[in-house]
Amino acid sequence: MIKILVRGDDFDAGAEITNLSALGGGAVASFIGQVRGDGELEALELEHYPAMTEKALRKIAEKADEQWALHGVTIIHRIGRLKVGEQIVLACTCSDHRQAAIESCSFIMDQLKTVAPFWKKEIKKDGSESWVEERQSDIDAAKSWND
Amino acid sequence: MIKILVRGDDFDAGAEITNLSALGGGAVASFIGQVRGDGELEALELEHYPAMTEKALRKIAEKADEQWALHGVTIIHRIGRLKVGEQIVLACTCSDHRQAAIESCSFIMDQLKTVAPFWKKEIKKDGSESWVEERQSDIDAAKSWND
Amino acid sequence: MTCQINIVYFSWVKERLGRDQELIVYPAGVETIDDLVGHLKGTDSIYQHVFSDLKKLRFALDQDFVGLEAPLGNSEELAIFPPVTGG
Amino acid sequence: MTCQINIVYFSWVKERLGRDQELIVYPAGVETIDDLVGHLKGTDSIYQHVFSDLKKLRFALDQDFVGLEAPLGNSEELAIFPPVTGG
Repeated sequence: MIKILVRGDDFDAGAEITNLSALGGGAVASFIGQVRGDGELEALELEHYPAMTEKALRKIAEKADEQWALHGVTIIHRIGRLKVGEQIVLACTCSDHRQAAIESCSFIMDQLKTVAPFWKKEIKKDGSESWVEERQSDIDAAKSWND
Repeated sequence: MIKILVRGDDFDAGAEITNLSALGGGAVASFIGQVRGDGELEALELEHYPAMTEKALRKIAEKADEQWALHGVTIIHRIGRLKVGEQIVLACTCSDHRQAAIESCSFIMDQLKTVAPFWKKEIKKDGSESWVEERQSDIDAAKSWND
Repeated sequence: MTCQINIVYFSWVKERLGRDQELIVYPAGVETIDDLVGHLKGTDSIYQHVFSDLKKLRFALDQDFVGLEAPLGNSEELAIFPPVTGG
Repeated sequence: MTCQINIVYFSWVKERLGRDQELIVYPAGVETIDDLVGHLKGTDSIYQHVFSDLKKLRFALDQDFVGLEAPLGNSEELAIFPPVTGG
């Protein structure tokens, strides 16, 4: 069971995790990403490529499902303007085994950072704006799954 | 913020994760373990060492907190008779960074399998009972964190 | 023979070009993304400016990531954007 | 001089011994867990049976995991149990 959601509205991470855990696989791992404040940051503006986003997320979910034999995958990613503290993303996987659940969840997050068409712009409290640049550590993390 | 709960009653994993994510660190990882059915299994009986359990879980949480600089850790472990599909355990960590959150959550689960005083007895549908034996893969996983 | 393709832009590529998409008609001989980008750079200095460092750009053809050398074939949509930063 | 310690048992150790705890008085010369287990084995064949393979047992002194060689010292509680299987 693959569930993909791309939307501006907030989501209930607890309810989504509970729903997936109701599949009863035995092991449910999840990751929630939020807009982390650094004192200067006011909000993030999340742009995406509408025609491609869901397709790309589904591909990531299917790859995880294939590699770890999952019972279910939920990926939710928000777009638009998100203030400090707001939720950006949820990845949740359900499997028979804890390592499969945790690894596949980690894999999905690493893939989201490198092959899902989202772009983050930082909006500072002083009004200045700048596009977030890709980080070498994210590229390395995503590549590590091919080893 | 470390929260440790050891109890017979079920818990609301979604609400616990939501509570921890309200700390707003930016990255929240969680793992839920359930009683996985194999067709033969009726329930698990979870025994523990009451005088030691909370102390052992707190030690695991503190070690994770120290190693990954977490904003918060929640560990909930149930005891008593748990039927197939019921929740056994929740580990949830909140950090500034996704790898720290996911790794520390994985670390806690590996430690729970090897240094927390719980013992599982399987109760089969045919009425037979047997204590679960430790698995080499769990020992290896727990040891891998020392490398 | 001429061909055409819709190009969509995102993030700072969109901002610097001042448009989010455009239909581009290109001549025979333009076979790959690399060829098309080269063609565009010959038509307007703004492309020379925005596409000056191709290592900073990523491409998708009909919503699949591809490299610069990918043939345009019968693709309907080319997307040009900086490395993604979601998650 | 004699000393005493409360021993608690869990899982199949408890079931096979038929008790979940007992106060054990032990003689001088018993310094470590290993010594105490050896002493018990000399007092009743049930201990010989249940403690026959020490590699299958784990120990905690005053609620901390320790090895067989750990000195009893002034500890109040020794726990003897099989490897844990929680999580």
